[in-house]
Amino acid sequence: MSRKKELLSKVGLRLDGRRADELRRIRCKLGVFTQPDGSAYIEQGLTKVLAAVYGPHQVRSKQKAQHDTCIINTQFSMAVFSTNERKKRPRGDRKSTELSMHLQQALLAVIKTELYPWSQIDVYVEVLHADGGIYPACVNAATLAIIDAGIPIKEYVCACTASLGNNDVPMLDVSHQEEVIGGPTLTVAALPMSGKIVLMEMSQRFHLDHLPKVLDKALEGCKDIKAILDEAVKKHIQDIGSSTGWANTTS
Amino acid sequence: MEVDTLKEENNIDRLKCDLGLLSRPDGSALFTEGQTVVLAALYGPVEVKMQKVLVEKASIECIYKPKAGFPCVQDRFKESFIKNICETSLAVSLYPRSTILVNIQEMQNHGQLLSCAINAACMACLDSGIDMKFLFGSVSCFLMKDGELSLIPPVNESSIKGMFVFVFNNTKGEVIASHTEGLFTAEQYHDALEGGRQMGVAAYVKRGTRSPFVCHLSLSERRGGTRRHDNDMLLPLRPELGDHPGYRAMFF
Amino acid sequence: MAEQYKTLHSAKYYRDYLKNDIRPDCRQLSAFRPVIINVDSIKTADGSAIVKIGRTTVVCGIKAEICRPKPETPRQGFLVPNVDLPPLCSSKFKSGPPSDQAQVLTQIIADILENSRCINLEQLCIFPDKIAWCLYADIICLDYDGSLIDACALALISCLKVVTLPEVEYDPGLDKQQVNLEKRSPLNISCTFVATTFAIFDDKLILSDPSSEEENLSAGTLTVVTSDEELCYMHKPGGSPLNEEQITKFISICFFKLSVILRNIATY
Amino acid sequence: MPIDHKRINGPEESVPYELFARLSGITSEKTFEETQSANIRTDGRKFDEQRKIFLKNGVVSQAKGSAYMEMGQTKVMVSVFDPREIPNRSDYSLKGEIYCEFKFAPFSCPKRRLHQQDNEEKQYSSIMKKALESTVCLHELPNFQVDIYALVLHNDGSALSAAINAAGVALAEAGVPIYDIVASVTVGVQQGINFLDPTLSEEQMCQTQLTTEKFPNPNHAVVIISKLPMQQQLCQFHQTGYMSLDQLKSALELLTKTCETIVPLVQKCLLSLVTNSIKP
Amino acid sequence: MKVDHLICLPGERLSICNKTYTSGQGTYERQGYIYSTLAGIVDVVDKDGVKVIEVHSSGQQTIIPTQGDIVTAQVYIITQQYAKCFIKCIGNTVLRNPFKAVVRRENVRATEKDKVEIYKSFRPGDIILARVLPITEAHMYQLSTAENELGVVIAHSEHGYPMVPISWTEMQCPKSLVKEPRKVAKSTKKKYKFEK
Amino acid sequence: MSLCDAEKTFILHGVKENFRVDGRDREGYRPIELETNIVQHAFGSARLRLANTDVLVAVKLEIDVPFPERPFEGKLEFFVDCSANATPDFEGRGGETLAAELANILTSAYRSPQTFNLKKLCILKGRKCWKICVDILILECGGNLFDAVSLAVKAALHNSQIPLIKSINIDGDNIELNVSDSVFDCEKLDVANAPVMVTVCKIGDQCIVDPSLAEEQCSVGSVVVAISQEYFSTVTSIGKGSLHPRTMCNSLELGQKVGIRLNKAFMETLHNIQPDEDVGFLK
Repeated sequence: MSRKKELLSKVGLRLDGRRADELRRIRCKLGVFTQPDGSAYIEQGLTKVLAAVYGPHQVRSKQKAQHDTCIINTQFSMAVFSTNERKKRPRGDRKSTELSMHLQQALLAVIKTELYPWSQIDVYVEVLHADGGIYPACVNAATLAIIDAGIPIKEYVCACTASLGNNDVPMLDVSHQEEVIGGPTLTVAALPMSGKIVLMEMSQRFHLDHLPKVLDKALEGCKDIKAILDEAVKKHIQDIGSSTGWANTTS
Repeated sequence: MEVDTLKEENNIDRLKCDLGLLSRPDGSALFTEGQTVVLAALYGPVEVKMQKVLVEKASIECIYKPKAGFPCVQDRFKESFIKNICETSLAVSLYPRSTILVNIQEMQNHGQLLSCAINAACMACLDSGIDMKFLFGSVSCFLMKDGELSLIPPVNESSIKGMFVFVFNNTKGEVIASHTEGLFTAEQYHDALEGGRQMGVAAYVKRGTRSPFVCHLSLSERRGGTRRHDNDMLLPLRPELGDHPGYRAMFF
Repeated sequence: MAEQYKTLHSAKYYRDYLKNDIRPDCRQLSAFRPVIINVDSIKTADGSAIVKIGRTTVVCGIKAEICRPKPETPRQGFLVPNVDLPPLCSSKFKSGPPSDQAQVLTQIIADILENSRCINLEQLCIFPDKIAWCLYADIICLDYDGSLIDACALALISCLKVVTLPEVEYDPGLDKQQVNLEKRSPLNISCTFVATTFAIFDDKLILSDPSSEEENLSAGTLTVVTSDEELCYMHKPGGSPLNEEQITKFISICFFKLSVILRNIATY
Repeated sequence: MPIDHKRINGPEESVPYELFARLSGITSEKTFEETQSANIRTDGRKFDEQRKIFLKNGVVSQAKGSAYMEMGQTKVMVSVFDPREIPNRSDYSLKGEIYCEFKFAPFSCPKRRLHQQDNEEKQYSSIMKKALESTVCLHELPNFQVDIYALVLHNDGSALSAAINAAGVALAEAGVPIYDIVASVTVGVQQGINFLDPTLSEEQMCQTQLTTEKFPNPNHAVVIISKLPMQQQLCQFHQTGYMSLDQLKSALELLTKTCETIVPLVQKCLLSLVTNSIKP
Repeated sequence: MKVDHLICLPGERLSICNKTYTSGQGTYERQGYIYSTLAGIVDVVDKDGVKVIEVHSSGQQTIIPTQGDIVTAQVYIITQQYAKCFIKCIGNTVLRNPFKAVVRRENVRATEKDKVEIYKSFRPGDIILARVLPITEAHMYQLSTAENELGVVIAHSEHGYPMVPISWTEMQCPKSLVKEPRKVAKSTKKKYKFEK
Repeated sequence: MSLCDAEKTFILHGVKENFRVDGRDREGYRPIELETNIVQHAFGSARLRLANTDVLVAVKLEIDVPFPERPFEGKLEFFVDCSANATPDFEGRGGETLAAELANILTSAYRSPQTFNLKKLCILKGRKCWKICVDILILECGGNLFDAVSLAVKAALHNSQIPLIKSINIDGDNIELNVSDSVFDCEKLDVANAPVMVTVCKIGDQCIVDPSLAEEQCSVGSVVVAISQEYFSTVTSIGKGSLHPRTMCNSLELGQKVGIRLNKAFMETLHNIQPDEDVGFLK
């Protein structure tokens, strides 16, 4: 039986020509829409995600209101054309519910919810193109959208995936192709500045010995992503600031 | 605690029942009739949903779960049948604005499923200590092609012409509920009813006299929190069932 | 004022009437409501019947389609009865999937159909293991005013009696079938079943053919289904306990009703 | 067909037998040609002639208001219930709402309909809702919803119009305040000919384009309008197909005129309703 | 009683709308005219010199509770703060679908409001007469029984017998002679008929 | 969005004066931005932004079996998804009513063979055909959804390419289709007759086109007309109000006039559109 396709070639290049510790190209933009209070768009390789934030506003169902904190309502949705095979419905299946909850957990870790008692923040993410690493892209997009909305956060929350190539070499930012071929995928959402991990999820088993180095790699990825996001935020602030004569720094 | 297997007649020998097997519900019973096994659990009276609140009595809900797969139309029929019987026999007016939940789980089906489920429901009600107007017991009666009546499911299914399920109360032996399959004459129906009643009354009058004691026992034990775990007291249901470690864990 | 009294004190309101051996709709306790059967008025169906029992109205339509028999019963076709209680017929029902009551009713009708053996499913087979008829019998309640089982059973049997199926020629070699729409033939129905519902009021009074209000107030119902000389269903889903004498009485009433209904059906 | 656990299911797959019928040779083109040359429709009507209408109110005893309408073979039943609080709403709305559900009975059409509402039925529901929304005085029913259910027992064309007409009567019987009675009419257009109150086969013929060589006129469409006759207002308008402005205008004119013929029938029905209630 | 009724249908123009004629119940006004919204009988009511044109529906009117209406309701849940009930009739019109409503503690009676205890005023199952208060909340009507003629009209004792009022705060079971506290409505002719 | 009476009056007067709040006349459209081919793995796609209304459309192809009653035709299906990004009201199943309305009107507009020829999608009579799935994602609502959606659909269909079938092998019940892999072996869809929709909105006594969200609030009734060449493929009234037959005629005339103009301009744009590198939401 022939072995499965190698994730890494002999010279250490991956199927799409990246090195093992290389991220895919990240491009992002804040404030893509006018109606939401905050919105952002991110591309990680071919994976494309839109995020919109509404709030803080009055809680929609009174029973859920909390006296000491605001509730974060998230919805994950995937366009029916986002995958190669057309999806039947954009949301409501088990996977999207799970991703919604994970996103909520990640955001609860950074948003200063205690500032907005009796209120609610809605975060909606819409995947336009799925090409591996959907969850990290959603978390990163949501972070940007929350920053665009001007909601105070403790620090950035970034997410990244990592895998193990050739049973030995940790690889960063797994693409869909690599996910399909096999190999374990470790998803980490972290606060890169304090180095805290908010969420960690693994898709397959691998030896415990490998965990530290894969995890390190993923955290490193989170830090890299943070740097990229940071730059985009600064640029965005500059754009708005200069256009408004620095009178009003929020859009 | 086990209600003694009744040994008056061959038929009754086929009945076995264990009460209070489950710790969560307010009442539970595992009822065995021949090879058919049904587990019933009762919760209640508990808080009622806004839509289902009844001012002067408790609302009863019954959920029937088949052994495998989703419940279908047939199971919905059993649910409604058992629910109606419980409504008749439980003293529902004592628990206004509350819900009594009866869960029935089919474990094994070798015929007589409906009557076995009804009996299990009755024993679960008994175990829970909810006030009842009377006890009820169900009997299946088979009508053969040659006109004979039998209380045991025949080996050869093709010889069955019809089947009757009767539910009697233990006070006067009247019919609370009836369900039939197949074609039959009025006389055959009467014969089956008589035959069924004899066995039903035999089983249930006896059980009925014991019931206050059983109820009392189960209640006092529960309150005291000293449920006895005496293995000798409990006969395994069926040898192969009892030997199975999974079942043991569930029962004790 | 009477109207208010009726809604606030409905049980007492009824008791006052029943004391005088009469029901609020002026019927005797054992009286049945008039039955009207109208068949074949819906041309898009392969057979149809509309039954009115008092104000209770039920329509049954049968539509035939072609399918493959089940491997375990290669010589049988299908007859799929379903009862629908749409929100249109009463405010009791909401739109959406069938309510519990509709499901129970569907099961009862399916049981009656099977018990009575009025139709041999083998006549619905066109070619064994290859092609068969599937008759979808959809029974829809249009006005819900009690004794639904009676109305549904009557609608179904009346409908089955007027169903005609076109002739089908099947060529096993080519696996091709051709339908001749011009030549239609009826089904062979071996018996007629008639259901009769009684309500038990205050544990002793027996009301025949109860209306929806009477059903709500009563302490249980009993449905007897007779098929020619025999009984094919005795359905008593809980409610007040009955003794044998009472049951005997019911059965004799039912056989009497059967003869009346049969005369009614025979007229069309 | 997916398995429905709340119904009795038939075989996994079944097809209508009409598909295997011996070819009769009747095509839309042929029917149209015959109709055109004879200058009379297949059921003997003139092009601008309506079918016989039968209208009866109070057919469902359990509903607040109900009506049954027959237009030729088409049979529709509508019932209206008491207003109830709008479900799943937390805020108070000053205006009431209308909920419409339009359903074809499974056996009402040549092809068997499924139990779940399909897209066509949903669209008809929303058209019906549109027509009735501007008919009912919604401001008199704050925070309430009026439920209207329509069931087609036999569809032989113009079923939606019949349902809207019947709904108007049912609403009036239920005592729901309405600005006016509603009258609805359907017309089918093919090759510049207006088929008033089309049957199902005519409706189908008007939905398709006949072969272009023989019939160069591309006009084909089905138009449904509902009107409040006293107010001279169109409360609903729907057209689908392909038609020119002139053709559409002529159809509109025909329809508005025909709506007036429905009015006396509805009036007669409601009048007897009121007189019966006065003299018990 | 009028012999000849003036029947009108929805959308029918009834009269011009001016200082003498104004639009009342069952009608609406558009472009200077009064039109009917119901199928029913026209009724002209003289109110302070102005003729109000009303239309009354033939059958049961579609009616929803409005502020000030007297309603008959059945209590189904009591707490320390309020009693929840279903409105069954508005005036003399019987409703098919009951509406949810609530009687708050402060609206039970007119005097000594702070001493009111709900369980001494109502029990589940009681039939009460009450007045509708201004509507503030969606889905819930506020009722008041703070008038002599309002309060419990029909109640059953714990033994299930209809009780007889013996004072404005107590009712008695005729069989067991047990007295139970209630906020009793002052006996009017209407109530007497209920008891019969 | 809710407007007070004064705001409504202001808009009303603007319409009367033929000088709307944003400076347009009654027949004017707001700026439209169009990009095509922005969803890489779809067969065709388009993103259209009409002022603040943002719509993304992707076309996917599937091989299917034709309807038994129409064996010579392929299938065309519309699916609309209202993303919660547009408004929190669309969360969960909140947008389904609007989505169904949009999908229904599109289906109705594309129903006539004059507007879109389904016969070209047939591969093998009664056995195999192409099914075009047009998936519409509403990302932002800034008024006039119908027009924006119809234009975006038209652009996406224009952008779509159907691969050629190289050979068909029939073996009893099995049909094997050999689809060409080459990117260049494709056929473009003909969208010359594909309908464009124009929403004619009655405000006061006048009718306007391309209403903004605020103007939609002031309207007593609107008519959506779908125009294919100079013909009407669908007309439907929306909103709660009713219209006089004369107003209806005026609306139809206005809709047709604007529709023809809009279609002409749009077709020109479609032919001239150039692929852009930096596409999507990054601009």
